[in-house]
Amino acid sequence: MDQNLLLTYLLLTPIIGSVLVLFFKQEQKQLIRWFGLAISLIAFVISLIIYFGFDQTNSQFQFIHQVTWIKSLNISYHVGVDGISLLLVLLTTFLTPLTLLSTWKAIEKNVKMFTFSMLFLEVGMLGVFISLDIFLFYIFWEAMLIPMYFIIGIWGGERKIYAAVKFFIFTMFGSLLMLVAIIWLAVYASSLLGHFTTNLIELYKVGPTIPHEIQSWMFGAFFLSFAIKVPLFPLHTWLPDAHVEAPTAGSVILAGVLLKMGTYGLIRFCLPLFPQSAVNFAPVISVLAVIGIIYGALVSMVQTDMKKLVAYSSVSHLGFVVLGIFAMTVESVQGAVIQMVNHGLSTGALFLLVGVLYERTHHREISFYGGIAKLVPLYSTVLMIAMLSSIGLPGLNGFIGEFLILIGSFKSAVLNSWWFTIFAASGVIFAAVYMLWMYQRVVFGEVKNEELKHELTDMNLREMIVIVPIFIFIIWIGVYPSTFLKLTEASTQSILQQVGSYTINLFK
Amino acid sequence: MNVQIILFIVLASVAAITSVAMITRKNPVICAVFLVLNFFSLAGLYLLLNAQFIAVVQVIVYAGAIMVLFLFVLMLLNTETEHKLFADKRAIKFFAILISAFVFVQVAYLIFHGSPSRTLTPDEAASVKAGTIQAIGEQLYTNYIIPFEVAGFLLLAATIGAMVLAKKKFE
Amino acid sequence: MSLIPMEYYLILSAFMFCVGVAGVLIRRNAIVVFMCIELMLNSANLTLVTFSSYLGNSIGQVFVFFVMTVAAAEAAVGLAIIIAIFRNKKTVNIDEINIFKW
Amino acid sequence: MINLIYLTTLLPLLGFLINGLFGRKIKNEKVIGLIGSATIGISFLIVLGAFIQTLGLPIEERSNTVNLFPWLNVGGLQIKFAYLVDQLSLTMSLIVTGVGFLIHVYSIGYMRGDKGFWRFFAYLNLFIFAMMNLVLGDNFVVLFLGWEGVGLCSYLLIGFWYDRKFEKGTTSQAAKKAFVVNRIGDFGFLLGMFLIFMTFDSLNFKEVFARAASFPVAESTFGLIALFLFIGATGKSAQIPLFVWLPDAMAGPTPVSALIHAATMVTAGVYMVSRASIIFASAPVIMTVVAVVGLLTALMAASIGLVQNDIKKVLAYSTVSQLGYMFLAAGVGAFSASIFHVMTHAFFKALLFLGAGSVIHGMYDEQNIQKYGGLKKYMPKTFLTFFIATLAISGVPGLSGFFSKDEILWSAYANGGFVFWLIGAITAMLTAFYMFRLVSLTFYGKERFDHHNVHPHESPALMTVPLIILAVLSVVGGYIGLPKVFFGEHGNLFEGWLEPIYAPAMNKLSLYGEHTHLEEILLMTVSVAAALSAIFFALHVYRKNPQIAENISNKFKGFYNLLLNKYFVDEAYEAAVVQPIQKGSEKFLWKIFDVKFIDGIVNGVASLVENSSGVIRKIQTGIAQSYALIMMAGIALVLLWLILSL
Repeated sequence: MDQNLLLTYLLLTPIIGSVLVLFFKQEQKQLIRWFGLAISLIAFVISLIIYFGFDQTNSQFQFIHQVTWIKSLNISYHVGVDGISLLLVLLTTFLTPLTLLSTWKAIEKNVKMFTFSMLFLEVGMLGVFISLDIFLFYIFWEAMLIPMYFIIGIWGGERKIYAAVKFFIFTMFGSLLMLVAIIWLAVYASSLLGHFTTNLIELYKVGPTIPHEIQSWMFGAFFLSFAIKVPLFPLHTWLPDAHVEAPTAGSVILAGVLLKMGTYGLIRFCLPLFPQSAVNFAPVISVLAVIGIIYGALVSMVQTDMKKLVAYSSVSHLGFVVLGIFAMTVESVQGAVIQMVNHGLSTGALFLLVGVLYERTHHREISFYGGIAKLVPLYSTVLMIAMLSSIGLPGLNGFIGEFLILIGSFKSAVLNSWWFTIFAASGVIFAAVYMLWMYQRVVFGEVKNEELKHELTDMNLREMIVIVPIFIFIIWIGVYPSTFLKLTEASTQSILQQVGSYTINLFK
Repeated sequence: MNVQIILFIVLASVAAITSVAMITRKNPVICAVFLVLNFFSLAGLYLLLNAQFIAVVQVIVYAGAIMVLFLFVLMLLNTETEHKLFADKRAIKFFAILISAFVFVQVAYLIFHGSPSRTLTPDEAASVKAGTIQAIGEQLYTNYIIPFEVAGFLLLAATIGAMVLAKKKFE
Repeated sequence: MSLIPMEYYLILSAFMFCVGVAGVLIRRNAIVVFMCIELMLNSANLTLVTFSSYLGNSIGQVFVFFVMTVAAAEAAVGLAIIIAIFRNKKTVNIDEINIFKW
Repeated sequence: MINLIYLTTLLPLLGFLINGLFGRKIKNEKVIGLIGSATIGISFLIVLGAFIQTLGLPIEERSNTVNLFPWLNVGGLQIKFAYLVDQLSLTMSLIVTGVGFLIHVYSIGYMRGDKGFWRFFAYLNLFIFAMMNLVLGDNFVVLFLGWEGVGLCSYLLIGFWYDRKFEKGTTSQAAKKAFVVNRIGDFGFLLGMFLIFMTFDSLNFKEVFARAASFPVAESTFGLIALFLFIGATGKSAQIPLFVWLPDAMAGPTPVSALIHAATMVTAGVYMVSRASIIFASAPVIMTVVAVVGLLTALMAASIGLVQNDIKKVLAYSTVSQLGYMFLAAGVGAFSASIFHVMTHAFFKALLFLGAGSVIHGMYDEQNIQKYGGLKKYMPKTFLTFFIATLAISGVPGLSGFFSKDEILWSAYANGGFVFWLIGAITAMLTAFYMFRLVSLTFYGKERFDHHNVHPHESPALMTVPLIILAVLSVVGGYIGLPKVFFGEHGNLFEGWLEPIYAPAMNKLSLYGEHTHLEEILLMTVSVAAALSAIFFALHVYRKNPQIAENISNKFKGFYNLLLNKYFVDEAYEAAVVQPIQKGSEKFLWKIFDVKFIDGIVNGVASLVENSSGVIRKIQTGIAQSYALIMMAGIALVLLWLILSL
């Protein structure tokens, strides 16, 4: 088997799977579910093969596969991974089967379409992470909007249409600006290189030579698109709505992977393509990130809806990631990458667990619950672990990411001020407040609602199968993060070198 | 006056008149009949142009099959006749006719301006040869074999589609 | 054939096309509108045949053949749609079929 | 044995996993209790072995590092998961595992029949795991792992009876409060770590402290680091201003209060300060801050302790007060004295709590001392041990508390000044008073409980044996640190043992001005006399003439209420911090800023587009013909353009 074709196989698996799903009968729900699960597991296995074949010491893109697509414009199907994208590919292929499994009972309406959408979504997400052609990237970036729109719009809650449209328009708005910037960039490249190109590796050499003023605009266009996706304060308001209305699986994928596409974009495009502007704007962006951290935590604290609480906590967590990226030290960027995975795992787990409750009682308000520790001890324990991971308890994954980001930003030469870290670290306090408060009101105390006694049952085997793999990684990252840090180290270094070589020297 | 010219004048005026008649008659069945007439005159024009095969196909497929289908549907639905062509939305309809006329004038101007006959020297023999069923068949089964097959599939899909759409209800 | 300048054929074709357009624009009966479209297709066919004949090249006529195929398919499906609409709306008056509006 | 030190954390972790995962299935309390206690017992033996082995080594080789695995390797940050086995960590480990083991054994009896028995032991084992990481960690990050870990266990154990009411709220509220307040401290600790990393480019203890002694670093930097670290310590060790969580932490089961909130976890802050002694010693201003904060905490907590009626609350405030002593010691540069007090305090305070637990156990969960009285004859063993511990904490000569407290008071005088000593001595007097008030009200006097429903009884041997062992330790524990004034340099074995740890710090501080032995003996006599008089006064008032106490409290009604309500600190925090943040977040940030402002802009843009398109949409009739007409007009225009451009 040709190694370089592996990524294409990875991409093809869910494509073929999603087409095949259409041939099932609508009534064969169980069969469709198993089929979707099997396809996503195959994708996971392929990504594992890629992981084991990956050379961790090499900072270049690997498993490159390039086929000319639109010859006249030099656009090609060009895929490849480095450590950062591979980690996120693994996260995607890891979470997709779990979310599919989690919807076994929750989705009864139009299972066929749902499975199709999920697999299609996986294609989009994988494509975003492995594209090395900026045009191809854009196509996947947009393509993944469609299934997500349907997942929220069809299987969502009461205000699903509002949420879906809001999600769509917010994201679309940013990405249109990005499209303009992409075209401009390709045209500029043609004036410089003599041929039109959208090849990312070539553009890495082009981007930094753009005149300063124009580069700021290009950076702004890319950044806005990614910042909306992240979402960075104050562009975050689509997130709570989308999360609350989306079905559990949608929330998990949304939080777990989709938001990472924004931060991934920042690392892959904003930093190396426009290093000068990135350094210039870093303090401003970091201020927004820090505001996001505190703001997200404070607003999260007073939510009455569990899903909304977790959604706002995402704003806070992603603020850490953005801060880490724009602090531009090895520690902080590595921390940011790890934190992306962490957030995917722990927030994913929290959404899954809120989903478990919702499936049984159809209530998400915190005030409805109380004292469920007595009724569902296993669930309470599991929720506790997910919560602890989210608030960054040492020994679990969240700590590693936050610690690296904070320590990196503290000594960052780009930010050059302690205040970022000091304010960001206060988010650690608030995280404990909102999570523990929620936990206390939901889990502890006397059983508040008689209904709960009839409706609530403890985690079943299927739900444990979904949650346990996530926990394994939560602990793994917390105890032995080297496995993951090593994977991204070379790539992080090379991106920062790219930035550093065009601006101040960040590596003294 | 050559026979060809006479034939052309006759057929062309029939085609023009029937087309105008078709869009102005109130009763759809009459419209359909005029359209058939139009198709026949077109077939004659094709013959004048040495396109024998196409002329025959025009008669069989268009005037025969397709128009019968139209008439059949007209009978089936038995829709009422439009009482007055300009009963409502008169401004819009006049505007529509005006636009169409304007476009015609423009196209006519362009045709005369370009006057392709000045650059093209017609070759009678080649023209006759091109119109034969043999020449067309040769093209269809060699260079255009894939579009030809696809067209076959298209017809199949259309057949099934029409059946599904026209059926009363999905079972 | 050579006695007649090809412009005449083209003018006839343009005339028929514009009549067809006018018909599409002013008629209300969906079936008649549909027939007008057929008229427009035929005018296009006439152009193709004219050029094919004057160039002494059969490809134009091959295209006409394809156009006819498509026209046939289109007629079948289109009429079926009209029947379906008629069944639902009890009319083929396109003034009353304004589902393009959201 | 030193190389096996990792077992001391691994075993409790194993115990936690076994009890935590299978405890529900095992059901048998004996098995669960055995697993829980044995893991700690074996750990203790290993620590003891390591201790003996270390004693055999020459002084320069007594500090050993045990590397386990690389933890965080990113860029310049190289953090190993490693344990540092030296004099200080061994001392702390011995206390943690030793006292921990006794409390585990005690808990088997105390928690008997509780439906969360397995959970309790799982949490306790987890706690020991975290605490051992805290004291053994060879760098700040491992220390922080344990630091947060013990906080978590504290949270879990305070809220152990999650469905019970506690005071005005629930136990889980108390648990949350403890965790959050601790987190505020952790925030400081984190920043301290970052600053250390930035200044010294390492987080490893040995490297950092070596560089702190040699690097030319500004005093202000040291001050900032020390201040941040101290904020962390105030959180964990319940000092002003973050002490508020500890009294509420009494919502947990009594063995928890003994283990976590008296003997071990709360002393983590003291341990950390004393571990980073060189950094504190380099920042004299912060040293004074530490001493003053410790002193004020000691005095304030002792004064609150005077009027509390909940047996555990009295002990809790007493703990806060004693912790203040430890910080006073650290602040005046007597680091070894502070650790000495950590040790003796661990013995007698654990004993007091366990004794209190025994009383509560025998009184059917009644905690109000006003409803006790005359329990001496019902629980002789508990009384005896409790009484010994009370003597020890009151600083009666000959018992452990005397030696450590005396050393602290002398250091306060010698390095701080007379005022430090005076306040310290007053606090000691207050301590003696409220402790004997507690003893009198509980064990002497009239029996004030309801005889029909309450039948006081002695606890089983499983509970009393640990009490007796601790009582013995409370008596003899002090003799490893005899005052130098009487026994010379070699008398204080404890200080000699820890001396190498603090040598760099001592080099920086120029301590011990000229003081005569006479001064020391004089001061000692005064403070002992004060304590003894307080004891007799307390016994006199509460054993024989309770009305005197009533008269006094009536006379100073305002002050009495102030003390009874703990200076209204909780209420002040609630009004000044908690409410504004909560209300501000809800009313302003969420409901106005997020929903009205940001979403308002978003929705405003949307409705602007919608309204303007509402005008434009009139063109869109939905009728295909009109679209076709427009299209045609477009074609006409295109053609026109074409013709005109010919």
